[in-house]
Order: sequence, then C-alpha cells, then structure tokens
Amino acid sequence: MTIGAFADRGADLQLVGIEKRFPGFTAIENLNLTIPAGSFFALLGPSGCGKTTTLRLVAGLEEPTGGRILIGGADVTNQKSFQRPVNTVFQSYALFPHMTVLENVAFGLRRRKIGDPVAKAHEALLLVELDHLAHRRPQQLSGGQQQRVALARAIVNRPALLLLDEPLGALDLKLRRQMQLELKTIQEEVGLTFLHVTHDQEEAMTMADIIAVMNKGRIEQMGEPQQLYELPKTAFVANFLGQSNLFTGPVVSTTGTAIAVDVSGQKIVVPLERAHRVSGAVTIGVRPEKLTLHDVAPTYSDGRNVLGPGRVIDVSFSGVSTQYLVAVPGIGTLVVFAQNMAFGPAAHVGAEVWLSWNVNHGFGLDDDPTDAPRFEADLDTKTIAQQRRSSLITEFEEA
Amino acid sequence: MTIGAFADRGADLQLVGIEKRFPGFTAIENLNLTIPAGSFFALLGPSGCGKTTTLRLVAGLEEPTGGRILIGGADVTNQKSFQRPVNTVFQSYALFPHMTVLENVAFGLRRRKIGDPVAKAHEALLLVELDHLAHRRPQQLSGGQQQRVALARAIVNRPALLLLDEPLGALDLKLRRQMQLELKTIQEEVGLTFLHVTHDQEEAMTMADIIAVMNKGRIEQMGEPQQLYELPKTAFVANFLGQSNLFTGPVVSTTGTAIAVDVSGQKIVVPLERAHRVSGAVTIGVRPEKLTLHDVAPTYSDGRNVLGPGRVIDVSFSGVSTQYLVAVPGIGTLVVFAQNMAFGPAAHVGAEVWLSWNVNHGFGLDDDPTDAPRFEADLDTKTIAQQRRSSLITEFEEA
Amino acid sequence: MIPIGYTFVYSFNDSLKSNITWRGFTFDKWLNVCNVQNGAVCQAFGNSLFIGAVATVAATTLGTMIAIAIVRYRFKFRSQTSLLLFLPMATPEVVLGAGLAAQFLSLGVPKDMLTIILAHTMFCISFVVVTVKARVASLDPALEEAGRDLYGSAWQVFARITFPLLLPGILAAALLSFALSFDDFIITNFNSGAVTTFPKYIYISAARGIPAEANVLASAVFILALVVVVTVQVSGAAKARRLAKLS
Amino acid sequence: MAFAAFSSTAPSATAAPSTDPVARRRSPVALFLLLPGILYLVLFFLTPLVSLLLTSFQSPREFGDIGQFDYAFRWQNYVEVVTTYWPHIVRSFSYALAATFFALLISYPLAYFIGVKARKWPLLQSLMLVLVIAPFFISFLLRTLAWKQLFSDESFVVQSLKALSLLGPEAHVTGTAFSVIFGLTYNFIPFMTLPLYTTLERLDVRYLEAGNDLYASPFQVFRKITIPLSMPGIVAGTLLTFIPAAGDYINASRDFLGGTGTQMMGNVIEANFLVLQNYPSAAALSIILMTVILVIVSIYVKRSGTEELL
Amino acid sequence: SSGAAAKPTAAADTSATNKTLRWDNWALYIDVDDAGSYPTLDAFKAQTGISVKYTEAVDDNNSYYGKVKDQLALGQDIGADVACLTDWMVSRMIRFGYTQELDHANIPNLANLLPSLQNVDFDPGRTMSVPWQGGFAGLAWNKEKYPQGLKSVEDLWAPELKGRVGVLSEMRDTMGLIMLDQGIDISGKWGEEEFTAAIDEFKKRVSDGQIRNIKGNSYKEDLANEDTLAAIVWSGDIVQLNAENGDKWGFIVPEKGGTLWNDNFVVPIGSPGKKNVEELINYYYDPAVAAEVAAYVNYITPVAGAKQAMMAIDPLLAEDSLIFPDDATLANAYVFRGLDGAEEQTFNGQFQSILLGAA
Ligand SMILES: Nc1ncnc2c1ncn2[C@@H]1O[C@H](COP(=O)(O)OP(=O)(O)OP(=O)(O)O)[C@@H](O)[C@H]1O
Ligand SMILES: Nc1ncnc2c1ncn2[C@@H]1O[C@H](COP(=O)(O)OP(=O)(O)OP(=O)(O)O)[C@@H](O)[C@H]1O
Ligand SMILES: NCCCCNCCCN
Ligand SMILES: [Mg+2]
Ligand SMILES: [Mg+2]
Repeated sequence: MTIGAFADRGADLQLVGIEKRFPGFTAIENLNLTIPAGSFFALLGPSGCGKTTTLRLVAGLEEPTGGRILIGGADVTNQKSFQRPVNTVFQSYALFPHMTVLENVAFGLRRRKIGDPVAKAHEALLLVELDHLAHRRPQQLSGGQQQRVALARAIVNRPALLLLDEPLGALDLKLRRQMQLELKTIQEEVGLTFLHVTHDQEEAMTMADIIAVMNKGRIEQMGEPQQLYELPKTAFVANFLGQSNLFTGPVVSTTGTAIAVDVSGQKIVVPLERAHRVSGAVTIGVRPEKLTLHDVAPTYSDGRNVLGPGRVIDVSFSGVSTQYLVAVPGIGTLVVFAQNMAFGPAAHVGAEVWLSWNVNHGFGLDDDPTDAPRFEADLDTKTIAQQRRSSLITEFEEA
Repeated sequence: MTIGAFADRGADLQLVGIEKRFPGFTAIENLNLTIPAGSFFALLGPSGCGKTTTLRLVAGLEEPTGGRILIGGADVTNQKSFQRPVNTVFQSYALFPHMTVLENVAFGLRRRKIGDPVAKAHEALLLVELDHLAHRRPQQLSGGQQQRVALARAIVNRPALLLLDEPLGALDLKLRRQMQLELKTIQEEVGLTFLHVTHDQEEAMTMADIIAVMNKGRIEQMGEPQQLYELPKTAFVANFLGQSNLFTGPVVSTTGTAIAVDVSGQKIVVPLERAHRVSGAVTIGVRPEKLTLHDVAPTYSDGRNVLGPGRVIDVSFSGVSTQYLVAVPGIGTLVVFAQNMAFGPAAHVGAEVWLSWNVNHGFGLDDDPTDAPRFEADLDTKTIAQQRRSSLITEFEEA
Repeated sequence: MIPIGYTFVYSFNDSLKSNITWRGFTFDKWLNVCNVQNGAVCQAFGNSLFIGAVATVAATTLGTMIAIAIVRYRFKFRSQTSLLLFLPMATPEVVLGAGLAAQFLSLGVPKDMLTIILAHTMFCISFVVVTVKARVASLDPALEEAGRDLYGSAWQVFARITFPLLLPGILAAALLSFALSFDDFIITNFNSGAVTTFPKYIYISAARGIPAEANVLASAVFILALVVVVTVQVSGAAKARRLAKLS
Repeated sequence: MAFAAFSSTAPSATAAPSTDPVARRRSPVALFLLLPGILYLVLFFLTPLVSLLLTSFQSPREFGDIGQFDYAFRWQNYVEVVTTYWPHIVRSFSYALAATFFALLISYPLAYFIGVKARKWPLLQSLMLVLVIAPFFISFLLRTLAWKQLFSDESFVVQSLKALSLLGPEAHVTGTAFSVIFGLTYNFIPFMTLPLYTTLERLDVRYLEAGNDLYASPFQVFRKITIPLSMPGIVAGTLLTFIPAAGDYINASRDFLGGTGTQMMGNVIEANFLVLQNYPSAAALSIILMTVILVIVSIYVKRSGTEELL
Repeated sequence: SSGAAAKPTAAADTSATNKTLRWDNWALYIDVDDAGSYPTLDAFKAQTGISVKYTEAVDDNNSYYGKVKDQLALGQDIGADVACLTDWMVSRMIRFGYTQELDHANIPNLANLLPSLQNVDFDPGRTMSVPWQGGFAGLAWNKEKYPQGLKSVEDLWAPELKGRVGVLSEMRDTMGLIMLDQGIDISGKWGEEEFTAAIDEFKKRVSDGQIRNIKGNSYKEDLANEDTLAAIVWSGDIVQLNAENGDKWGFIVPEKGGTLWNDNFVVPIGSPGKKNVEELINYYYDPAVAAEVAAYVNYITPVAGAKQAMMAIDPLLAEDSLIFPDDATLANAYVFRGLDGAEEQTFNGQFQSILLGAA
C-alpha cells in the first residue's frame, strides 16, 4: 500500500503484541488484534481503558513501546503518521476552522498531490449530502453536519483503514442515532475497513460487524455483537454489554449436556456448551429480558430454571417496557424486563413472584468467582444506582 | 410563604394565562398550569418549545408579558427573583467557581441569615453523599458530583418549589440514569414540589408523577406518564413520547363500543373510549411494542387488528430487544419491537409477515388529519433516520 | 475623550508658533503638515513609524516563538523563563530606560535609531508572549494531529494549520507592540540620542508650545485608527448577522 | 484587536482547554524556539539591570568633576537617596495607589456596561470599546498637554470652578497632587478597562442568576459573585495601572501637570540621571523602585490568588 | 556610567561636501518673519549655499546637556553642529573636551567681537566658544492682571501673587536674583553660607506655594496662558512676547541688580560641520546682520558696530539700554561667579532638590 494511491478496498489491520507504556503507566498490555478487510469493527470499553491510545498507535500519532502494526500485510510500525494509509475522524472532528468545508475535504488530497482534488472533494461531499454547504466554514455548520464533513475529509482519501474515535460522542442522543445509521450506510457503500471506538454499547451493537470489548488495556472478548451479548465470557462483558443477573455457586452435578449449579440452595442448570467453566465454583447468569415473572410458583419443568419466591421491590415504567426489581432471599436483587405488550404492570411492588427462564438462555462465565472482583469500579452505573436505591428503600422500610 | 423560613412541605404552583413575548417572538402563549404540592412534575418538549422560558418565569428571572404566577396560593408575579420561595438547579449547574462546595451550599442560607448555615450545608451534602468533598472547588469535581452539589445548594434552602432545568442534560447516559434515581429518591424523601424540565422522554416517564408535553409555547397534553403513553392525544405526543405507528383513514362504522377505520382497504378497529374523534377522517395508532409478528396470516379474531402481508426491510438487534421495519404496501413502513425472549430474530430481512395487535391497544388521535402536519420538523430524529435509511436501502436494492 | 477633542480642534488653529491661544480656524495646518521647521514634525513621525514597525516585527517573531515553546513543549528552567518574561512588565519604564541607557553608555554603543529599536523590542517581547500564548493554549492539538493524519509533513502542518490559526493572536500582539512602541516616550528618551521620535518631539516642543502640525498628525492617526476599527467591527457584526441568519 | 492581549495577562477562571500532557513534549525544537528571545532578554533586559545594580554602588571620583564616578561598594548611596527622597518614594506609591483606585472606580462600571450590559447591542459594544482603546492611537503626551491647557488658571474649567466657589480664588489645578493623580488616572484608564472588559465579557450571567435565585439581592450578587469572578481582570488591570503609574514621570513633570510639590520617583531618577549626573543615586532609586514594586506585586498577586500571571 | 576618562576626539570635517548645518538654540532667539521662516538664515543660505536646520532644542542648559552628554562623552554626533549654551555650561564642556577648537582664520569678522568678551576665564582667547547673544535676567509681570507691577524680587512675594509666580530653572538666574536681593554681590567672593541663606528663602517661597512654576525657556507658555502673572524672565523674550501677543507684559531689571550672561556658539566634539559653523559665526558677526537679529530678539549683541547698523534699522532700538546697555545698566547687572566641580555639585544639588520638592 503506497500513499499517493487510493485504496480500492479496505485493508486488514493486524496488531501484534502491541504494548504502550507512558511514564509511570501502562496503557496497553500485549494487545493482539486482527481486523478483517472491509469490516466495521467496534472497539468498546469504559473510559480510560486504552481505546484512544490503541487508535493513536494505529494512526501513528503515538509510538508503541513494543509490538508491530501491519496494514494490509505491510509493517507500518516505523512509518510516520502522514505516511500511513490511514485516516482518522477525531472525536472533536478537528475541522480546520480557517478553511471552508471544501478546503478541509481537499486538504489531504492536496498534500498527496492527487489530481483534481476539488472535483474529488465535491464527490465526497455529495456522498455525505453536504455539497451545497461546500463553501461554508465549519463554525457555520451544525454538529451533525460537522461530523459528516469530518467523515468526508477522511473518506475522500480512500484510506485502507478509517479510524473513528468516538465521532458521535459529542452529539445528543437523537442526532447520535441518526448519525450511526448514516455512518453504517456509508461504510457499507464505500466498503472500507472501519475501526470505530466508542463507549456506548448500544452504538457498538447496532453498528458493528465485530465488537472487541476492551478493559484495562486488554481485550476481554471479541466477536459478533449478538454472540457477545448472548454468551458473555466475563462478568465485565456481561455487565458492560447490557445488564445481567449473575449468581455464584458450586457445580453440583454434570450431565453430558448440562451442569447444575447450587445457588443458595436453589439448583440452576446451564447447558454445557454455554458454560465456560464446568467444575468448582462458577458464576452463571441470565439476561433480564429472558426472565419471566409468575405470580404463582411455576410447576417445575425440565427446560426451565425457576427462582423464588421473591418480592417485587420496584417497578419502573419506561414506555416500551417495564423494569422490575425482584429481591429473592439469599440470592439478591434480580432485574427483569418485560415488554409492555399489554397495559399495566405484570406485578406490583410488594407482590410475591417467581422467576423462570429457559435453561438454554443461561450462560456460565469464565471468571474465577473466588478472585476478587477485578472490575468492581467499572460495574455498570445503572446497576450500582439500582443497588443503592434498593438498599435505601430497605432502610426506609426498616425505619 | 415568607423567605427566611423553611418550607416544611412543597407548595403548589399555579400559572394563570401566562404569556411571554420576546421582541418579534412569542415564546409562551396563554399557559395555564397547576402543579400540586409535593409532586414531581416534568415539563417535556422539544428544543425551543419554551420550557426554559416557563421555568425562568417561575423563578423570576424573566417577567411575563401577561398572566399571573401563584406559589402556595400567594401571587408572586411582581416579586423579584431573590424574594421568591423558589430555587433552581440550572442546566449548567452554575456553581460558583470561586467558592468551595460548602460555601456554595451555604450561600443561600447566609443570604437569608438562617442560623448555623455551615451545619445545615453539611447536612445537605450528606444527603447527596458529598460531604467528604465539602472543601473542594467545583472545578475539582466530576460532572455527576457537580450535579449533586447543585442539587444540595438548592435543596438546603427547603424551597417550596424546586425548579430543575435539564439538570442531567450534560451527563452521559450512564450517569444520567444514576442521577435520575437519586433525584427521585431525594424528592420522595424531602417531599418538596419538583418542576423538572427535560427533553428526554424516558427521563420524564421514569421520574415524574405528572408529565406535561409542551410544544411551541403551549401544553399539548398533561397527565400521568403511563396514561400519556398509552393514550396520546396528538400525533406530536404520540411520536415525541416513544414511537408510534400512525394510520389515517375515514371512520367507516361505529358500534356502541368501537369505531372501525378504513386504512387503504384494511379495516382497523379502535375502542370508542380510546378514540378522541369518532367520525370523518381520523388518525389512529399503535405502539411498536404492542405489535406481534406472524409468519403466516393470522386467523381473524374479534379482539385483534391484523395488517399484512408486509415485508421485513430491516432487522436491528440491540441486546434487550430487536427492532423490525415492516413495509406494508399501501400503508407504509411500520416499526415493531420484540423483546429477545429467545435467541435469534423472529423474522429475517425479506420475510413476508403479518402484524396484529389487541384492539384495546390502539388509540385514536384528536388531530384533524386534513390539517397540514403541524409538527413536521419536530418528528423524532430516530424515526426520520429510519425512514431515510429504509428509503436508501430501497434505492440500493433497486440499483 | 475631551483631550482628544481638544487636540483635534486645535489642529485647525491658525496659530503662529505655539498652539495655545485660539486664533481662528484654518485648514492650512492639515494641508502643509510637513512644511514647517523643515518638516521636523513629519520626520519625527516617520521615525516613530519606522521604529514601531521594526520593533514590532522583531518582538512579534521572538515572542511568538517563545509562546509556542512555552505552551507546547516541556523544558528545564520553565519557572525561571516565566519570571524572565514577567519581569519586564513589572519594571517601571524609567528603570528599563535608565538601565539600558547605562548599559549602552558603558559599552560605548552610540545611541541612535538602533538603540531605540533594541529597547522597544525588549519591552514588547513580554506583551507578545502573553498575547500569543493565550492563542496557542486555545489551539486544539487535535487540529495539528489531523493535519499530520491527512498527509501533511511537519512543515506543511505548521505553515497551513498552526500558523494561520495563530495569526489573529499574532496580529493582535503585533498591533499591541506597535501601539506600545509608537507611544513610548520614557524609554525612548533615555536611549534615543539625537534621534527624535514623535512623542519625543512633542515632549521637547512641550516646552516651547506644540505646533498645530503635531495635532494634525496625531488626529490623523486617531481618525485612521477609528475608521479601521469601526470598519472591522461593523463588517464583523454584519458577518455575524449573516451567520445568524444562516443557522 | 490589541485589547485582546489583555485578556491573557489574567488566567481565566476556566482552565485552558488543552494543556493535555499528550500535547507537551520535550524536544530540541523548544530550545530553538526559546533561545533567541531569551538571549535577547538576557542581553537587553537582565544585563542592564545588573549594570544598574553595580552603578548604584558607585562612589564619586576623588577630585572628579560633575558626573564622574568609580565602581565601588558604596551602600550609603541607598541611605542617602532614601533620606533625601523619601517623600518622593512615598508620593510615587501613594499617587499610583490613588490613581489605580480611581481608575478602577471609573473603569469597572464602564467595563461592566460594555462587557455585560451591552451584550444585547453588539454594535454599541464595539463602538464603546473603540472609544476606550482610542486613546492608544493619540500620543499620551499630547493628551496630557491638552489637560494642562484645559486646567490652566485662566481656562474655562478652572474659571467656572472658581465662579462656583468649588475652588478658592487663589487655588489652581495644575501643579497640584490633584492634577497629577487626575492625569495618571486618565492616562491609565484604558489599561485598567481592557483587562476588566475581557474578564467581564466572559462573565457567565448564569452565575448572577443563580445568585439571585439563592436570595442574594442585586448588591449582594455584585459583591459576592461579580467581583470575585472578575478578580483576574481586577488584578491584571490594577497591575497594568499601578506599575507604570508608580514609575511615571510625565504627568508629575513640571512641564505637564505637576509642580515642585508633586514630583515622583520617576522625576527624581530622571533628574539625577540627566541633570545632576548623579548616576549612583539614579540607579539606587531605580533599584528601590523596582524592588518595592516587585514586593508589592508578589504579595498582591499571592493574596488575590491569581498567581499564574504568565 | 562613569564620566569619560579619555577625552573624545573631534570628528572629521565634511563641510566641504555637506552644505547643511544643524543649529540648536533657545526659543525666542532669532529673527522670524510672519511666514515662519528665518530671514537672516535665508540670507545666509543665499550668500554661502549652506542651508541651516534651526531647532529650538534648548529649553534649559541642564536638560539639553543631559540629552547629549552620552554622545559627547563618546565623541559622537549629537545631532547638532552648533549649539548656543550659557557661559557656565560652555565652561564645563570645554573642561571635558566636548567642544571643537575654532579656526579663527575662518572667522575674520570675529574682529568685531566686543573687547570685553574677547577673553573669558573659561575660554581664554575664545578658541572654543564665541558669544551669540547676552542678556539680563529680570522681572516681568502681566500688566492687565497685575497693573501695580514689580520693582524688586521682594515684590514677587506679595500675597496677591501667591501661586502665580514663576522663576527660572536656571540656577544662576533665580538664585542670582535672590542673592542680589539679599545684598550679595554674586560676582564677588561668596560661599556656602550666603548661598544657603538664599536657598532657604527660595525653598520657603516654593514650599509655601508662592512660587508656582520653575521652568526653562518654557516659562513663556505659563505667562501666555496666565498661569503665572509675575516671573523671573530673560530680557529679550518679553519684548518678543509683547510683539506677538500685544503689549501685555512689563519688564524690569530689579533695583538691587539683575544677572548678566552670555550664550555662546560651541561646536560639539562629534560634529562634522565645524567649517560650516565657522562660516555661520562669521556671517552673524557682520554688524549689519547682528543688528538685524538684535532688532528682532532684543538681546545684547556682542558685535561691535551693531549699534551703528541699528541706527539704520530703528534708531529707537539703538538707544535701548537692554540691547546696547549703557554703563548705568551694566552697573546694576552682575555676572554669577564661576563654580568649581564640587561647588557645582553641591549648589546645583541643593537647587535641584528644591525643584524636585525634596525634603
Ligand atoms: N500521555 C499519557 N501519559 C500518561 N498516561 C496516559 C497518557 N495518555 C493516556 N494515558 C492513560 O492511558 C489510559 C488510556 O487512555 P485512553 O485515552 O486510551 O483511554 P480511552 O479508552 O480512550 O478512554 P475514553 O473513553 O475516556 O476516551 C488512561 O488511563 C490515560 O490516563
Ligand atoms: N431573549 C430572547 N429573545 C428572543 N427569543 C427568545 C429569547 N429567549 C428565548 N427565546 C426563544 O423562545 C423560544 C423558547 O426558548 P426556551 O429557551 O424556553 O426553549 P427550551 O424549551 O428551553 O429549549 P431547549 O430544550 O433547547 O433548552 C425559543 O424559540 C427561543 O429562541
Ligand atoms: N530666549 C532666549 C533665552 C536665552 C536664555 N539663555 C540662558 C541664560 C541663562 N543665564
Ligand atoms: Mg478516548
Ligand atoms: Mg432550555
């Protein structure tokens, strides 16, 4: 891949044993990653986990302390930023305020002395539907329009690899959703490789072909969105990507197809192929939307796990669905989502309920539950808040 | 209600015929509103609809051009801001940067010469769990902490009425949800009247006792969250508060309990008590989560409306649920939400499907469908984006 | 404002030598500014313009370099550097002027245009640093990174991104330098030798009455500046209005 | 515009956006950028200051003529100048203080009006701003001379004051402390107004509204919020006024607005340098002036909590 | 910043090629016509081809010297080829070697120099300096605002004049008049004691506000704008001011004596135009020219034969004892005695500290 030439399709990116140490702080530790050409790859993770650093290493804005970076098979580890066939859409867009939109877009072409930069810039602007604003200055555009200019400015160079550092981070929710769709559409159309950094799990799930969940400078799990969601490998992933109800206990029996875990005296079954650990103490879990509420104890059936009885301690209506918090003695508080297919909640605060779910919907984590919780502070904030709230409620009730 | 005294409970707020004209622009038009004492009231509406203006009128930061404002029965229309028993949590927090957290919180107490301001400020900080940071400056706090200080600074004065102007607007989603819970908890605990301004419908629905949806300086609809959601009165409310599938057609028959509407040849029934208009052309609708997908034409049953066949043009997985876009010839594109109770989508792109819903879940709007759509530009951005995307997809497929 | 008006009005005084008592209205002084006393007023004025221009260029260049270094790089002796930059601003002009004069004297440097320029450059540098520094600090480094990312070499990034973006700050600094230099009397008085600048001319003539021609020149500068500033502001306001309409 | 310059003498309340450690590197480029300017200042600022210090200890040459001195360590020079000129030292600082005070008194409302009240009318705002910076473009000597004429005994101003009995029949204006302080105040008003304006222009009115909301009367809002928040501008403005005012000798000069009773340190330094040719005295006075100013400035800056001046 | 150790050397003369000349002089010291040009200088140019840039750069000996001393010490051009300074200052400059020696061969008209001025103690034989004009320091008053007028220095202290009196920053004139008023012969032997007595008087008048202004030649501005109504002044100035502003002021040499002084041409050490200056001096020593100047400036001309020439211009002026002083006038005029370096330092120091309002 030489500069001065357009990439006719995306190139794959390989990070081999990348390590980045800042004075007194290791931001990236032995990172290995392959992004297939032409894919939309999302790097997801909490604040400070090293996403931006990874991206800056790929862009050549930062030098790795160890490891190699290959783009389309060629080692670019020692190339300078302006020599790499890579472009970046910065979080703040970083549009040049002293140039018009058109000049911004043509900037990279001119630097590489590519013929007819203006016509090419216009084409790129047409792609993002902003050609009519070509002669404005960035300050004269709305946030969403600026985002599209930033995109055009990068895409016009047909880089083998396009890096996006939370390009939607600054937008409000509405605009963000709209931009997500546009980004995805454009990626599909031009067929480049996108490396998209975000800390918004919903964004990653709706946009990406592959998601890598990063934590503390390492990749925790990587795969297709649905796969990651359905079968998280660690507690961190289970809680970072959506919410989970997690239980810990010893494996008490194993059949050829499933394991049974004793959770405070209640037996919960997980299919063998969905359990990462099959003996000793394990953590297992189930997603809140997979749970069904019952107001009478469900009769035991082979295909379902049952927990209960518990008490509903909070019901919160949010339009599409209702969220229930159910306290089950000895086990803790479980979250249940129920789509509002009918009017009114399925259960009221204070009601005695049982919970059940299809055995096939449970999952078993790879984490060793005897380890100190590695990612305590990174727990989903909502969960923390819910836990806090329910403890408050308990206090009030006691008082 | 005199200043210098603490309110022992919230006071009710009454706006009578309020009008606010700015030079060349009428921001509020004949606004009448009563907020019961002790309630959590949310004012919801799109950007620029006049929420902040309403709030500033109540706070005394702006003078109405007409009408009266009563707090706890007393007319405060001509009182200056600092004389009103009202406090505000500003969108930007507006914490005084030159004072410590404690001084910020004690500010109002000192101005009113209330005894022992420091102790009271500490109490308020304890309430928001920030007492350990009392001696920091606002700049040294995170966004969420600042928000809590702003809250403490207002609450410490025990105002009869607390105004909140999008206090969560600046926070990211996670923190926002956490703060919502805390706000609600605190309101319940201290029992003050909260007037909360937001443009986040989910926020309004989960927090408020009563919601008023505002549009172009007027209240469109007001009521309990669930009531507003289940039975929107106007297309604006139907689309602003969640999403809706809306259809327009003439009423073709009326029974004692229901009306039947002809929508491009398909008959759709709406219960009489859920229809705001019962003759002529009407707009009726149903929420996406109330729809059920069928891969074979469902047999007609009295209690259900059926539409179809249609074709699935987009499926998007978002963890908890999956969203389907279904194009029904002659009717348009419908949105369907289905909770992911099982693995995998219920239907794939291209599949032929039918849609059905419980007749009791439909609603009939009060809008006159022959009117030009009043709120065109205010359509939910997500919907616009989805519509755009599906049109794009169609284009691609055609090409 | 009053003294400015006074200066302006008296530039039309049909005075003889000293311009104290009002003797009638005339345009002569405006028309023949450079014709009295062998054009001494104009020569002094020209000297001031020249000195101001050279000192401004020198101070702006040196000061801008320092400003960029201070914001963008780490180096030893940071605090000492800051102190060295602050001190000239905290030193009264008499001390600056007298100190430099003493220095030139003991080194045997003749006092002429060069010594004035050297002195003016010296006290302007700090003001330039302060002005430009603010601009550099508010310059988002992501812009320069974007330049590099878009295939700009180090030099291209400086020439096309960094410099143009700093330009308003640099221009403001230059304007400030020029104003300070043009109006300086105290430091000039100590270091000018036989060279006469405009303020010095006025000071010297103060003793025997300022000729109306000085008022003419001063008023001319004032009016010119006023016109420039008003035009800039008005066109800026118009632009802002157009912008507001667009969005 | 030049006035933008003054904004930064005072650090703004909000931190600069990108002093991000990532942006700062150690590099030989830094040296290249710094060296010329720093060398320049060492050569033309620092060494003169040192030679001034050396001069201040010189002693008169034995049997020498006027203006002839030799290097020595004659610290008595300091004692002599202080005993001879202590009234001037006191006068310099008290005049400068008074001028700073009055300039602040005049500039603050002015800057507040331009920066806060006039926000609604941008054109008025820029016009007023132009009027404030206008004096920069007309020589301050000329403006001062104009005042001298306006204040002369037979002038309209003074005659009317006398007619109104606001001024005794024998009293006059020029040559008095009043006219010197007046001149200093007048001449430094732009230096006070501009930094004030730049901070007040950025003053977030929402803080004022929050104050109002928290039961503070308009006066209390002003005292508790507006003033503290504009502190950086106040500090910058007072320093930019106080320092040059303390060292000024034009206003106090007998040829301008002063008289024998109003001479300041600047006049004494000038006289010793240029008339009496008593270089050691002039140097010693300069060193004293500078030291006192530095001490005052650093105490003031520390106490007002705006330390990061550069 | 010590005084120069080695004496500077004179600059090379370029007069042959450079026919311009820069002349620094006091205000009100040369003839001016209504158009603002100088008739005698115009004539000089017509005669010799040398054009003169004439600047009123001298307001006061000290301040002028202060501005140029550093260049003089280094032997550099001070921006003037000739300056007219007062005897005592010329004396200092000669001592320091700051002046160039004049070639009398180029100044044949020097023969017209009055004999009494041909030898002075600071410049025997006039090798370095040649007188330009002389004059008296006396008293002036505003005839409209203070019609009673003045007779003696004592009259300046009248309560009605409080705050309206101006004196000269020229120590020898102001202190000279006060000492004369106190009965001291300032040409004779007097010492610190006498000086101190006079300084005390002066200080008292300054600090009680009787004296308003202490200035160089710019005192004329104060008279003009009437800040001062009575002042110690130089004789010829008042005549010129009266000519410009209407006969507004009276002048008198006080009964107890006034000072008498001369201002002299000197060529600064760094000037490359000495020969041109010599031509200039020669020109002004033509009695007809001298008379023309004297008729305008009303100062005492040092040129013998000028009086006769004046008869042709204005016989009345030829009889004016302020221009051509008779013996009676001269008897009442005193030359301030020479001071040595130490005296200069002390007396001038005391005088200046009063100007500075020092304790
Ligand atoms: N120059 C640096 N020196 C020291 N530490 C650094 C430096 N740059 C980044 N870090 C640290 O490296 C870690 C990873 O930073 P990075 O910017 O990659 O996070 P991120 O995942 O992009 O987070 P965010 O979502 O907040 O943008 C952080 O803990 C950060 O503090
Ligand atoms: N001072 C003013 N002059 C003229 N128009 C104004 C003024 N203040 C507000 N408006 C207009 O009044 C309308 C209502 O403004 P308001 O700030 O109340 O909206 P909002 O509902 O709070 O919107 P947002 O959600 O964006 O905060 C807007 O169209 C706004 O442009
Ligand atoms: N206007 C000319 C005045 C000349 C005064 N010469 C100074 C004499 C000092 N004794
Ligand atoms: Mg980041
Ligand atoms: Mg608002």
